[in-house]
Amino acid sequence: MQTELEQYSFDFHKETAEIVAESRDELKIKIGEFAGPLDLLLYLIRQEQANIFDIPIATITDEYLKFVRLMKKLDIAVAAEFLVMAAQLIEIKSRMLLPRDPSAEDDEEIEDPRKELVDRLLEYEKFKAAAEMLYEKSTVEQAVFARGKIDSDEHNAEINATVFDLLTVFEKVLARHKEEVKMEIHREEVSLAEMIRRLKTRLRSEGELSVIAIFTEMETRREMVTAFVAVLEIVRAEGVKLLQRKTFGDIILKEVRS
Amino acid sequence: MTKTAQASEKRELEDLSRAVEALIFVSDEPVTTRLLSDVLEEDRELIEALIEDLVKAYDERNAGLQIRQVAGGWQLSTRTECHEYVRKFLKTRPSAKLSLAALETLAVIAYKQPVTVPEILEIRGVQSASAIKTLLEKRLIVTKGLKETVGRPMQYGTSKEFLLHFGLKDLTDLPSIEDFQDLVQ
Amino acid sequence: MTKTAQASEKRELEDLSRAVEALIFVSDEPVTTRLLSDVLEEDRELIEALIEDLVKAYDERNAGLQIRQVAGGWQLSTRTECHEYVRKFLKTRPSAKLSLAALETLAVIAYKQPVTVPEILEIRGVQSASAIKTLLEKRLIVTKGLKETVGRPMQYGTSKEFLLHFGLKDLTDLPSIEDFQDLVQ
Repeated sequence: MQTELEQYSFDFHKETAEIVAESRDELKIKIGEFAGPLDLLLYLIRQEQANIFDIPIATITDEYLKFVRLMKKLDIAVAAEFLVMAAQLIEIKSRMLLPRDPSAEDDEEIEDPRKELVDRLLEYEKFKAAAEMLYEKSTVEQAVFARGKIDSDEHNAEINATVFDLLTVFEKVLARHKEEVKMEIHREEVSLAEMIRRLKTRLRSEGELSVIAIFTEMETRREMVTAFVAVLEIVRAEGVKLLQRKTFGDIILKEVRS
Repeated sequence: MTKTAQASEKRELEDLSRAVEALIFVSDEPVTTRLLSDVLEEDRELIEALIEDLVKAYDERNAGLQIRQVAGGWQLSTRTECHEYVRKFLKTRPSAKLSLAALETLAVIAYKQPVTVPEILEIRGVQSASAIKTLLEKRLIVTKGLKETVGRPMQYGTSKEFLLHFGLKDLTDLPSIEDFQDLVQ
Repeated sequence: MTKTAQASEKRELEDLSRAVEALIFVSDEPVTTRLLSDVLEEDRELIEALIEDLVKAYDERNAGLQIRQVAGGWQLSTRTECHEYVRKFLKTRPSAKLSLAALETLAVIAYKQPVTVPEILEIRGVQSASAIKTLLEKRLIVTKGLKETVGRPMQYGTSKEFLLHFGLKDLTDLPSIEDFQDLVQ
């Protein structure tokens, strides 16, 4: 399912969608925002000044399809629901064209193929009006302000969290956890050569290094092992000595200048 | 009742009214009559009468403030008439408006709660996922448990924040959805 | 000056006085006359006179609130006479908001229960001792016996209070990622 058309700011009183100009090679429209296929349909019906209980289905279907094509042309993401509605309209249109079944009894009510759509439109329109009511209320409400902070506020805020917060926070913790695991793996990738290079650079600038301090700096066992091997390697190959100044004391890595 | 007794009773009522005003002010969210009557140890009816008088007094003296009923409680707030100055002072702009899709979704949730995502889709005729996410993030809606039906879908309803945001006393303060029927036909 | 002009000037002064009251009310800290005169674009003398009148009006109607000069500015606060009620009222409010640390710890406990302190540390990556203490104090979590493993650490889970607070019927009612699947994508 594609993402719906969403998150444009919308002013009920100012914005409408309208076809601005239509010529053979160009179709200009000013699109407000349609909250869905039902919204678009209502707009087209109103545009045609048609009666909702007697929708001129052929005209409306053509208009609807024109609009959907236009949205595609303009590279506006057309949600799948718009296409589903298009198919439904075409179906209703074709059912309207079918000749009446002659075997049907005269007094038998034949269901208008448009009835279900009309019911949905009427139901939808109520909520659309309710949305407008909410819009107006929030506009008024935005002109009302609560008091500024006072001293006692700091000490008596209620637990202000919902299950959604709980879940979002949990997700974040898990994501962070994953991140940490990744970083650990990254650190483990410090190679022996790299470790030797690092130790040598530090030895050169600091003169001597505490072996215990080096090992404590290591974050993982793997790093510690690498560091240990690196120390042995440096002592073996370079002019570096291991010193222990007292029994069980710290072992010092010291450069021997020749 | 003697004159002195009357005078002392009047005095007590004044003290009580002051306390009510002070508590409505210190509370960081709308305060219920019940909580006020608990703290002040007085009948709820008396507290209500005192609040009504306070509301009237603020209105009559044409104050910059008002006491009003919102989200199930009483709150002291600025009057709408001063909003331009207040906004200039706080350097705030009107907060971002909800998108049309979000508003519609919210309307469906407000009137049909508790309601599931498929039920919202049924009415709106379009997916409402990102609208619902926005509304959850803005705390205008909350989850209302899982529905005991196939797939156990999550149910949604409006929050206290919703009442505050739209300045509603409670959910019954919403106009009836059937009233909109007359408007649209 | 004609009578109409006088009336209109009076009207303007009233509007200005309302704005002053509203601004003192919304400000987080005492607000100076200078700032008020800047925002309202009026002489400081006029603003000062309006404030004096407001202060007097609050005093005269024996309100629960007062406008007072503090730290070089003007502030709306409760009157000292009401302090006992105010203190009592503030005590009825639950103390201290859940910190992010506490909320995180609660989330881990809720979704991973029964869970031990080392396990929480493993997931959160930080010590959670004080958060756990807070949660126990608020009765949002309870101990769930010792884990049969090295060191026999204590296990924690959520309480009945937790269900109540988050409006859940039972733990199966706790949303899972899948419940929000459509939303998070």
